[in-house]
Amino acid sequence: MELYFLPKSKINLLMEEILGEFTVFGPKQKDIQFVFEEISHPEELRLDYNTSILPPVKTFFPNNEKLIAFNLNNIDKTEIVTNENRKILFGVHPCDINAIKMMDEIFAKPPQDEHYLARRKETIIIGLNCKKPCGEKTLCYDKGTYKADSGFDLMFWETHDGYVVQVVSNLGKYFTAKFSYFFNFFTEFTENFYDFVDNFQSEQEQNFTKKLTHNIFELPEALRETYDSELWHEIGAKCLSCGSCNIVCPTCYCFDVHDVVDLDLEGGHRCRNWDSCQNIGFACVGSGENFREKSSQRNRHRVFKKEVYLPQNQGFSGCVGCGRCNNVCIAGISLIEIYNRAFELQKNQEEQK
Amino acid sequence: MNDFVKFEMGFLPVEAKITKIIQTTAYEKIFTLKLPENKRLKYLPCQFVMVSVFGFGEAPISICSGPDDQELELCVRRVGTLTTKLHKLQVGDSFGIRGPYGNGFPTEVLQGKDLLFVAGGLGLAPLRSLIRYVFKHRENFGRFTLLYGAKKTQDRLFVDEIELWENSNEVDFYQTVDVSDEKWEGNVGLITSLFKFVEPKPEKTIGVIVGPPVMYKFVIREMLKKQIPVPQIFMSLERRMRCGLGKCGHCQMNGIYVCQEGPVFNYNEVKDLKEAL
Amino acid sequence: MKPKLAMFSFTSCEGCQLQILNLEKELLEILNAVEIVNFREAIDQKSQDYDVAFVEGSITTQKEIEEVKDIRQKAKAVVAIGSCACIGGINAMKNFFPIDFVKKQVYGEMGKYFDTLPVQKVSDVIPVEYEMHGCPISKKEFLSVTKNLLLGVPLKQPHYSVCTECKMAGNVCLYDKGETCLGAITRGGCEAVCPTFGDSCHGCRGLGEEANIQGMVEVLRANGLTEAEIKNKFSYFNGLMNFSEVTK
Amino acid sequence: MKKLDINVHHITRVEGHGNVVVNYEKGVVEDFRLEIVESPRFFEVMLRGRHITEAPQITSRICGICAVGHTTTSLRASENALGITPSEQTQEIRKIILDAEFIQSHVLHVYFLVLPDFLNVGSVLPLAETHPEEVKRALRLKKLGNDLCEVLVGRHVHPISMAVNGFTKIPSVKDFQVVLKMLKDSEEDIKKMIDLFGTLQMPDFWQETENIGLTNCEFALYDGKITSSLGKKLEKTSDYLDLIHERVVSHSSAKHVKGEGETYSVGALARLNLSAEKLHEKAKEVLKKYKLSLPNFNPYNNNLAQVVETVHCFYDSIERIENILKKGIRQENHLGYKIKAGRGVGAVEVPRGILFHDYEIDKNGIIVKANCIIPTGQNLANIEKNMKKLVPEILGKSKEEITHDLEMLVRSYDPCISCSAHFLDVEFK
Ligand SMILES: Cc1cc2nc3c(=O)[nH]c(=O)nc-3n(C[C@H](O)[C@H](O)[C@H](O)COP(=O)(O)OP(=O)(O)OC[C@H]3O[C@@H](n4cnc5c(N)ncnc54)[C@H](O)[C@@H]3O)c2cc1C
Ligand code: SF4
Ligand code: SF4
Ligand code: SF4
Repeated sequence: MELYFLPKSKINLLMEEILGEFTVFGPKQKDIQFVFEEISHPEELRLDYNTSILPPVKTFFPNNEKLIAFNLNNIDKTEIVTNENRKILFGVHPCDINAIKMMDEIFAKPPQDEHYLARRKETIIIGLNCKKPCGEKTLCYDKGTYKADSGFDLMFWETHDGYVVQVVSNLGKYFTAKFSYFFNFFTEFTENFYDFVDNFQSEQEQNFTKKLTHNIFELPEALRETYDSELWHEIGAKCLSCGSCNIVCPTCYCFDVHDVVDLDLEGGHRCRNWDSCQNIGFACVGSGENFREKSSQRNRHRVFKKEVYLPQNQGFSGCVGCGRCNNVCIAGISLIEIYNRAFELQKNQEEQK
Repeated sequence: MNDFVKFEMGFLPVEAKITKIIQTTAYEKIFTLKLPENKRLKYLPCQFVMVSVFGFGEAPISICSGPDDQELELCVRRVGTLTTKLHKLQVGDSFGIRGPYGNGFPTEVLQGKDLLFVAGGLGLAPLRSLIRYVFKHRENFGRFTLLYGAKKTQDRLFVDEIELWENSNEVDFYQTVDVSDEKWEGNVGLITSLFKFVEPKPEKTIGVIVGPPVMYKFVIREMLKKQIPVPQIFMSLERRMRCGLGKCGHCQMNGIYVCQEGPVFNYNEVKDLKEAL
Repeated sequence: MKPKLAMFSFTSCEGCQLQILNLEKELLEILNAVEIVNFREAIDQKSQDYDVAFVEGSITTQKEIEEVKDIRQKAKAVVAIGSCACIGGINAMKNFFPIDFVKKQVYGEMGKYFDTLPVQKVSDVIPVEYEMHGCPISKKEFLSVTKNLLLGVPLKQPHYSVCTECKMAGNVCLYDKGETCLGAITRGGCEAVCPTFGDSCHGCRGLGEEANIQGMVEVLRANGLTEAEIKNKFSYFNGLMNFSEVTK
Repeated sequence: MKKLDINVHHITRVEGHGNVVVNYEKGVVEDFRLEIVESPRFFEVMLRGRHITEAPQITSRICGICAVGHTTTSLRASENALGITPSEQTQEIRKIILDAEFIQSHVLHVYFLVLPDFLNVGSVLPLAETHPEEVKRALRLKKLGNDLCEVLVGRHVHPISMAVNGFTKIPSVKDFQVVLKMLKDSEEDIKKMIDLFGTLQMPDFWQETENIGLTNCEFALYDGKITSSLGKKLEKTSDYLDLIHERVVSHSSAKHVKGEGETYSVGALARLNLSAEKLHEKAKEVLKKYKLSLPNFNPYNNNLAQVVETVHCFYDSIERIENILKKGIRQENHLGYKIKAGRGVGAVEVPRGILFHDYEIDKNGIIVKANCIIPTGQNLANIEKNMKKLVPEILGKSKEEITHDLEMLVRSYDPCISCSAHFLDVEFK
């Protein structure tokens, strides 16, 4: 593990160096919020961001991604379209790092998704640890995703005047070696790193709070018991089926596939776009049957997929607690409330027994 | 004998050339296909391929030929964008396929058993693959009963083969239509009405069900009434699919991706899945 | 032979036709693939022989009713374009007033000579093959519909909401800025241009399939809108919808 | 030939529906009418009960072709009613958008609607085959106008971000850089356009008339004093009815408009007649090149005036954008104003001439009364007057030629009939 110290005043210099060599995605301001998008000027980078509207992981899984190029008259001319370009994600929060780790597993699971993997390949991930939660509606403390122990190449730990830069992977070392002039010249870290981390973490413990009444490990079981409960009808009545919660989620990866034909009616692309399981037609089949026609069923599916099915099938939860879905829901539907309601229902049931 | 191959290269289809088309009903056509370099597709009964025509999209279609058959056949019902286009194609035209996908039927469980197959409507297409497998290896199985139900007489698929089955000693074949016409002399009523003709030996019988979503609940009930044990009932389910690769999420029923873990399920696996049946 | 396209315009601002003319980059290529036989905004020619009729505008006079019926007879496919044609759009605001009052307000005593009826959408008068929503229509949708018509791909409505597209565009939600918006229950397909340019969605593409209107009303109430404001919001483009009937 | 009835139903290549009916016997003119058979839309009524802040977007839907014009006029009327003076930055950006609409609208008109007449082809479609380069250039220039609107305010047909007291989204530095580059890349096309239209021979015709338009210290489009060529100049926009008189004429239900004289014209030529000296230098050069003497009363020359204005707007927008980039862009909040009762009038020059919106609102900002006077409506009486003079002059020509000449005359005004909601012919019994 290499360690450096980077004064805040030097961030722009570093960025300038990097931008000359790499495509960099990072947090920047948009209106009153932040987006995680390509950075074109050093000043755009806003490491003081709370959260981004769309999560960083979507750089590997962009909307309307071309999958294959085809020719209507000749199947032999079909080609897979993948997009490989070395890039840096700069300033990824731990929840989003955890989301990337999860998506890596999903897309690498055979049959692999070469489109995701190509974009993901050789991406340098520069993490940024959070000292405090980014908003009221996050579940990262309950979920333990407010920190990440892997899934990044470098980690930035904020201090009052700079960042402690921790380099953990070969890609990370490649990065600091590439900019060795910069790192060796400006930066050295002299304190004991483990003491520093201890201090950092005790500060975190003070700032983060639990939102759930029970331990997260009890959640799948509690939710399972809500399957037929009134809870979902209540939520279904509120939900507008707008799909926002899925689109902003760093761990939602459902998609739809459609063909776009060129105006010459010869060439074209098969593309995939993000889809939402809250859309009414999401589970509709050719015979017209809709397997989740009610909003209550679709809401239940979203939550169950994340908190029941994925833990059961993959061994990890499909939610990193980033809070984005809770923030965007104009109908005020919040996972925090749903989870606590589930715990409550479970408790009531147990008491009845 | 030609090479057996699979075409599992992500979203990339290969060319399948149409060598024969049979209009089996007003809505269904059977396509016989030739693969590049005369390769043969390696597949199990009840597996499916993703079929595509560029510009018209892609959809899962079951393979209706048997795994040992020389020819690859698909039976396609005209319902929407892609299938309507497929119906307009001629012999000599081609479209894209990739696959096979899905788990296919675990044929080993059938060995030495009595078989009770129940097909409703288009469900006969995927089941036909298994039927042909059974005929090919007929000596390995006990009694073979096949029940088939269609909405109307003219909706029945594979009528030529039905005639053979009707006259064959190798299979006890019963069929029914929901609505009859003047010429029809057979049974009239829902598929469940055929169960009065069968008396399976429950412990020795494997039940297989393929049909429209509404059918499963009722047929399973009949099978259970005949004492067929839960682990001996199998079925193939249909869901919306966009990738066939276990990613797009459309085919998910509760925690299961039908395209990867299905479409064939043991009743045991799905009886507690609330979204399954 | 190239398919023949005709463009017809009824009560409207003709902005949808203009959107088609605004496809400058693609226009010549479109002309390679189709023959345009009727397009008053652009050409002299008038033909009675066409395959596809694009119909813009609401139906507001007896004469228009007859004309649009005649178009239906002649065309193999009729595509209604724009909010006016598909859902009544802005024009439908007229229906909130008694027709005699409307005439008198604008033309005084002369008003009684005018042939004007309550606003109808095209599908109220004739069946249509497709409704291309929007005020104005999206150029992209026009292109994809035209390509699909040429290829013979059946036309399907977008099945997602404006919100979905708004989120895809990475926009700051207007509700976060203290404003309100109808994107959640409005049929998508416009790529959420309005929220992308900071304006709220007014619902010009009509309500989505099985829109949760009651839920939307609750959201607007919770955001401080009065009942009158809520009603006004819904009647901006969706005036033909019977608002009091669908809400409590 | 005793009696000739010319009845051209649905003049094509004007945006709207119009009928020309000409009856005359033995060479004596009996009846001339320009019938506009567009279905009326009743915007004045529809606006009632709506909030003043909605007016710009609703009235934009009066006409898709001059959507920016209606939006801008409506914004000015609304702001006047509320007593708001938007920031200089806001006004500058609006002027750029207006320039863009002039470019797109004039280019569409002169290339697609007028040019085919001069090259004797039926429409722009055959033109695409005979003059592909011209058509492509026209498309590029039209696209320029549209793209400017698209980048800055979302789209041209019903601009999105133009709001009372500012913008719902202020264009970024990058946006302005993008459009500046687009403009600069188009200079060659503008030059070719100037050359092409310089070669056209306009028909001979002359009839003096009153011109009405805005005048100001700059070439007034967005802002100025309502001025008549006969001398009257209004200090306050809200007094516009002192000059502009809507009246009902006996032979049709159409509301005609008169100024100081019986008829007047508005539009590109009228604007040049009123304030050509304020044009951008580059536009003045074109004026010189075209040897267009001013004041000019040949309505066909309106087409050339449109080219001159296109050049003006092109260079004007470049200068304004460069200025904005120099000054930097401020993120202004457009919502900081109070709603109060009042009346407000907006008068803005749109491609076809001066446009008026007039609103009265109650203390909640709800519109209680609205009136819009549209350029084509103002020109209508003048077009009829021109026809009355023209027909006897061309009686020697064939029926087809006469029809063609009349159509060309109407077309030279670039009538935008779809928004002229008031012009409808009704048979009075
Ligand atoms: C494992 C499996 C095997 C199959 N095998 C066969 C087979 O052997 N033969 C066969 O004919 N079919 C088979 N199918 C069914 C076939 O895949 C579907 O009928 C498929 O939809 C046809 O595609 P299409 O493009 O023609 O229809 P589509 O254009 O997709 O439309 C078909 C219908 O789906 C509905 N629909 C489509 N999109 C939406 C939406 N966004 N929202 C709401 N509703 C929508 C509509 O009701 C429409 O009428 C199988 C399906 C599965 C999953
Ligand atoms: S479900 Fe919600 S909180 Fe969880 S990861 Fe997705 S957006 Fe974040
Ligand atoms: S701004 Fe409107 S369309 Fe966009 S997410 Fe918010 S509510 Fe939905
Ligand atoms: S955002 Fe809403 S108002 Fe705007 S174009 Fe889309 S549907 Fe219409």
